[in-house]
Amino acid sequence: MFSGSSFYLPGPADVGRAFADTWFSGRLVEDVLPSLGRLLAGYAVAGLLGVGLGVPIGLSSRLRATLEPVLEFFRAIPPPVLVPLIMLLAGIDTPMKVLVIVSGCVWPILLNTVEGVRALDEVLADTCRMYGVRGASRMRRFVLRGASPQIMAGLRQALSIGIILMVISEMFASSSGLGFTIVLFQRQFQIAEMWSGILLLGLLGLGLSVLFRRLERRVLAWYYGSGAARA
Amino acid sequence: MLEISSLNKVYESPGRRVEAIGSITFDVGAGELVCVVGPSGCGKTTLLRCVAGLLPAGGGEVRLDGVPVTGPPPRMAVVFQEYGRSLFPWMTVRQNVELPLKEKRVPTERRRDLVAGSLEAVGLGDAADAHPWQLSGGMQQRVAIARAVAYEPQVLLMDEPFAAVDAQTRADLEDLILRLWRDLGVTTLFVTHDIDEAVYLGQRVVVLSSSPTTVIEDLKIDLPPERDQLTTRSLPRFGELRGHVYRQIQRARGER
Amino acid sequence: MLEISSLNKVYESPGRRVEAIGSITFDVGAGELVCVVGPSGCGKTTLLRCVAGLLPAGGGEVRLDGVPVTGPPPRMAVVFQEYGRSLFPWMTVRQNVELPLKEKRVPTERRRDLVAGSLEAVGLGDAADAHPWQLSGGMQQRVAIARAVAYEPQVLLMDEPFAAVDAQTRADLEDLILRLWRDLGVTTLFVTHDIDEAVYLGQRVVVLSSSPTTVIEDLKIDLPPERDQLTTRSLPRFGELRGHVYRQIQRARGER
Amino acid sequence: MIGRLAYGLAGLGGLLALLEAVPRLGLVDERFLPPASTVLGTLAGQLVTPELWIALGETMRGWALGLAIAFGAAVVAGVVIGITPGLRDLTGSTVEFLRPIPSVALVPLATLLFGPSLGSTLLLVVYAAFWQVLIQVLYGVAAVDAVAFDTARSYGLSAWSRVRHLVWPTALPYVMTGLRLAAAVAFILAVTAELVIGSPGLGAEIQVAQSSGAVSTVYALIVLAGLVGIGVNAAVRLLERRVLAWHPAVRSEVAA
Amino acid sequence: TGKAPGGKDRINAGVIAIVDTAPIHLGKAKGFFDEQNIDLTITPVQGGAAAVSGAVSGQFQFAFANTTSLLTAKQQGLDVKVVANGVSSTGEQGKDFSAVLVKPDSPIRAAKDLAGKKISVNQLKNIGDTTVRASVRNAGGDPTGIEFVELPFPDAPAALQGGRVDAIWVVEPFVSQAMSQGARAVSWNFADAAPDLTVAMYFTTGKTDPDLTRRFAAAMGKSLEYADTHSDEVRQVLKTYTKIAPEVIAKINLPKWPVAVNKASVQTIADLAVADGVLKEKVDVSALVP
Ligand SMILES: Nc1ncnc2c1ncn2[C@@H]1O[C@H](COP(=O)(O)OP(=O)(O)OP(=O)(O)O)[C@@H](O)[C@H]1O
Ligand SMILES: Nc1ncnc2c1ncn2[C@@H]1O[C@H](COP(=O)(O)OP(=O)(O)OP(=O)(O)O)[C@@H](O)[C@H]1O
Ligand SMILES: [Mg+2]
Ligand SMILES: [Mg+2]
Repeated sequence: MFSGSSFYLPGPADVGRAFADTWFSGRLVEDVLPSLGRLLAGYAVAGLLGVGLGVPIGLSSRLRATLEPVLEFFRAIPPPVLVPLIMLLAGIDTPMKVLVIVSGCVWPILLNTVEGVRALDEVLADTCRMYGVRGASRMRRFVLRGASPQIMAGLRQALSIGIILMVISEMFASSSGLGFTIVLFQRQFQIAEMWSGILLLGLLGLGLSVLFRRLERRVLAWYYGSGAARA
Repeated sequence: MLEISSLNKVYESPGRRVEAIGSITFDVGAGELVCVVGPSGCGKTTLLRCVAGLLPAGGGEVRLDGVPVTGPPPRMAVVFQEYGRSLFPWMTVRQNVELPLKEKRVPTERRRDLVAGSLEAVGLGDAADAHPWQLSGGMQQRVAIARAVAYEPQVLLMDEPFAAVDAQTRADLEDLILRLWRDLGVTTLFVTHDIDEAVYLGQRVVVLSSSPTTVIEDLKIDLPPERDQLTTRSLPRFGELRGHVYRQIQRARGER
Repeated sequence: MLEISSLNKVYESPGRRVEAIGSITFDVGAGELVCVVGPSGCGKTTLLRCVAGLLPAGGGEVRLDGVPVTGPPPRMAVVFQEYGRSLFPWMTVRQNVELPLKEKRVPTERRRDLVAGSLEAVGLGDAADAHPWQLSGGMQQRVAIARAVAYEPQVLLMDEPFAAVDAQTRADLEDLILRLWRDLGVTTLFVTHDIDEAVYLGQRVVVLSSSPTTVIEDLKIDLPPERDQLTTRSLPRFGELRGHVYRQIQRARGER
Repeated sequence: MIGRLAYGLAGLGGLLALLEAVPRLGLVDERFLPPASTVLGTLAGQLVTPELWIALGETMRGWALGLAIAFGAAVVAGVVIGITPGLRDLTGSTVEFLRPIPSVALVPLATLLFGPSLGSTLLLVVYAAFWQVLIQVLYGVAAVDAVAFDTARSYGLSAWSRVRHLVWPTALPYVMTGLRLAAAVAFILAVTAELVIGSPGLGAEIQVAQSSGAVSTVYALIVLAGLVGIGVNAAVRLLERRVLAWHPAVRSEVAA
Repeated sequence: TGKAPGGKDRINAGVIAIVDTAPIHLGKAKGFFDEQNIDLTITPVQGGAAAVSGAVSGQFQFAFANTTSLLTAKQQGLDVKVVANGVSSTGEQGKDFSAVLVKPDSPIRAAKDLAGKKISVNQLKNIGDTTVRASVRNAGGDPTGIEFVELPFPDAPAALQGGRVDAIWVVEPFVSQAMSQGARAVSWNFADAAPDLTVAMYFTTGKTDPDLTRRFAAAMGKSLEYADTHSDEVRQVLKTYTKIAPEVIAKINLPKWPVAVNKASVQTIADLAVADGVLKEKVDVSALVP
């Protein structure tokens, strides 16, 4: 019979075979695409929310003092125990799953945005004040651009957290999805298939991060070129 | 136009207290060009930041057209001593110069002319599409000057704006500022280290002591209004004024 | 000691190609003080960064004591044009000056003396415990100079090190550098915009053209070796040399 | 400081009022989301039982250990990867591949290796928290100013000194954010590990309460988790004010 | 494993902290394991999969998992072997510990009406959906159109209340809790699926010493028998390892804890599971349950 560890840690060949059998048979469309859709939706919402909240919080020390404990409170709650509450408010379908993803992704974006905005260059801030650059234009041309290196760090973090949360969200009220399928494999002791799913998650993360890197190189071209950063 | 009365400023941080400005009083009439000189660290930048409404005064007040300055007044332009940090690294040179004009809702056509004209005037016509960090120090400083010039301000504050450029460029820029001042009647407060420059440019030169800073002399420059690099600088009166200011600064430094 | 031969440097970025240095050849003997002047943007900073081994040359080479420079050589100190960015904001002035000495394993006692002495020499004895961002522009620049002086380098590279200080302080610092150079025999390459300064300080003045940059003149300054702000500057020969360099720079700019 | 505290309490008060009002107004069923007062009552009841404190202690032990290991490892790895030329690109894809693997998916591996013990918790906590810090460190190391870096190079600072005096202080603001992110993630994973694997602790308590249908107890424990989060954040913030006193963001805060 | 002071065998059992596992807690408290020279540690686990992986990897010598989980594990080639009964259905309509509930005003009146509806179960492809399908089939409905969704038991009542699902499958204490709040039972699926259905069992792996297994089985048997006949003490012990409110504990329907595994019911579940596609092929039940 199988010994425990070889059963739970199948060889690469087994995983490879399972990978081909499992994911190239329609599952890619049925399970992976909807998951990916929810992931991107949640990520987008988290990005908007994180930056949208982070900028005012970063700009106003009073707002920061008021909201920080509340935000820290929610941040410390594990998403798996937050899910029931989200289900109460958002039901059990797609909105709930997207919200779960948002609830995890938003933090690195929010925190990094707040810190990025706090650290904006003072001379540039003065320049804006002098030349009457304010309101939306100040946001777009100064605040967001100036904080963008740190915002990008947050978005980068959030990408992989989003994938993790995608899996967690599908552990509730699901009957399909990549995360659900992995959990189901685990429960059904189809271990090679489970690892193949994890492999797919990793590849997914890798693919998304390559895309992200491209985007970042464009958005932060000035930053890496300017000598404000050395990389 | 611009009245500075008993202005005082103290920087306080744990373990360090600097009275940057003791008490400064002088004023600048509408359309006047006043130069400020004083030893390094005497509070010139601090003064300028107070006048610009960027720094709250500790005591005394600054009035512009009779109204106390509490924040940056409209139609005022500043060239910061830290020119490098005052340019937006994510914008090209052109975008940097254009930004304030966009904010002022200058029509596109006119904006383009202003930007091109001011960049040309500072000798950067062909660097418009570069980013600031692709430029040399002196070029960056000239971008900051071009931005202020294109803005067509009513009040212009400049903090050692020519520190990073060579002698010849400096002379050209001096004449640019003189032209701007004369043609548009811009009220100008000009901080410099170069005594020759102060005497050459200013209608008046305000000499500051080292900190705690006060005004030790408010000198009227009684040179003919039309100035010219060669003739003005070779006037005997120029030499006298220059020598006078030099001795005053010596005194200012000696007193500390 | 320092040989720069056919040095060339091109900055390339998408949509922009700048030949900052066309071809520069000159050398600096051991213990010599050479000043470099040239129009703004002509590539002086670039040259200095190549000599310091901070920037790979595009073509040609830089040799120090016969060894090609590929990285920063030991016992070399640099004062950067962007003095503000070259100070570490998380350290006090004293710590900034002390850091390279610690690195050199200078004994504590001696280190303390060097730091105190050099800060005193640049007139910042009482600002030792401030952080750089609590200082005025000129004071920051003097911290950077103090750091280089305390380091007791064999080779000293300075990029417009006195741009942000007033005339009197500038004169004092010039004499400080002369003293250092004479007492310790420091080989010095000094970039400046101020022609008077170049002639006053240098044993030779190298005049650069505007880019693509070449050496248009390598002028020996045949003034008496003992220099003094008052007497040297009033020598007729000083005026002649000054005028000569001025005309060369005019030519350099005109050529672009 | 007192002011900040008052604002913070006001914020929490607002949250409490909201959580009280939502069930009371019937927006959600009280049976599934009890009003804040009920939950706090239950929490008070739980707080007097020793079991809760033992559970909390277990969780905090796994948290603190895991966080310390992850933080230390990630900082070292991040700095090494960040400053070694080429290593960042070399490791990039591996990092990106491993990062999105959910810790939860490692449960079988964890139970296999360690069973329901501290080891399992640690594995999950360390795995999850490591990436958070690593990414922040990588971005932080990349933020080193080029001029400052050149300064360090030209003064011959050794690799270790560069890390200690330049790279680390520059990255510190990023690292602090990383620490705050990781502290929360480590706590979440400590609780989740207990939830899933059943090692004793707060998570196990929540799990039992959930499967017992004790809604109010579940929320009481969640509130406790949130309060721990507030405490941890406050501690990190305090640390930040000490180690980042020089940073513009903290500077302005202290002044305000 | 190892020897505790006094020469006892020290063992670790992975057991879910729910009503079903009261006997092992009660038996431990009563000293039935000490009698067999066993020093028992009970480790709470989250579910069947965790119990099985813990046992296979050697963390647990014995563990508790439901019938379908064990059948699945066996089919995947895992070396699991049942050593004692775990928990069984009471077989009585209206008095079992598992039910399908609907809202009071729901048009669903009986099991048959569940056809084509959206029903929550705690885990898909497990004992819940299998038995609910059986219940619907037995009542004359067509189970093929039922849409099952995963919802943990604790979250199911709220989802039912909020109209997110048409019906929920839950076990005690959620059955009593939801019913006291007005929910209505339409199917007692464990009772419907097979007579005296064996819902879950204690198991071990081939690595465990046969003598130890025998002693554990003996202690477990005694515990089951005691629990089955002393419901008051069961309700007492529930207060020690769960957080179920005392008033709920007083009301819940307790399951049955017969000593013997009902192999026929296990075979029934195995066959149903194959028919539903939960299992890939027929399983030889006697290999699992000796
Ligand atoms: N942010 C600050 N915090 C504390 N002290 C400061 C700050 N800014 C300036 N100071 C101090 O105030 C004094 C005046 O500084 P200021 O920058 O106004 O001088 P300055 O006249 O512009 O000098 P320079 O010609 O060198 O630029 C200096 O002693 C400086 O140390
Ligand atoms: N990082 C860079 N990327 C692209 N171009 C650059 C870069 N740095 C400098 N240049 C270009 O190289 C040329 C020479 O620059 P450099 O800084 O060496 O001039 P400089 O002589 O020091 O001028 P200044 O006296 O104004 O400081 C300039 O045209 C500048 O635009
Ligand atoms: Mg200044
Ligand atoms: Mg330069």
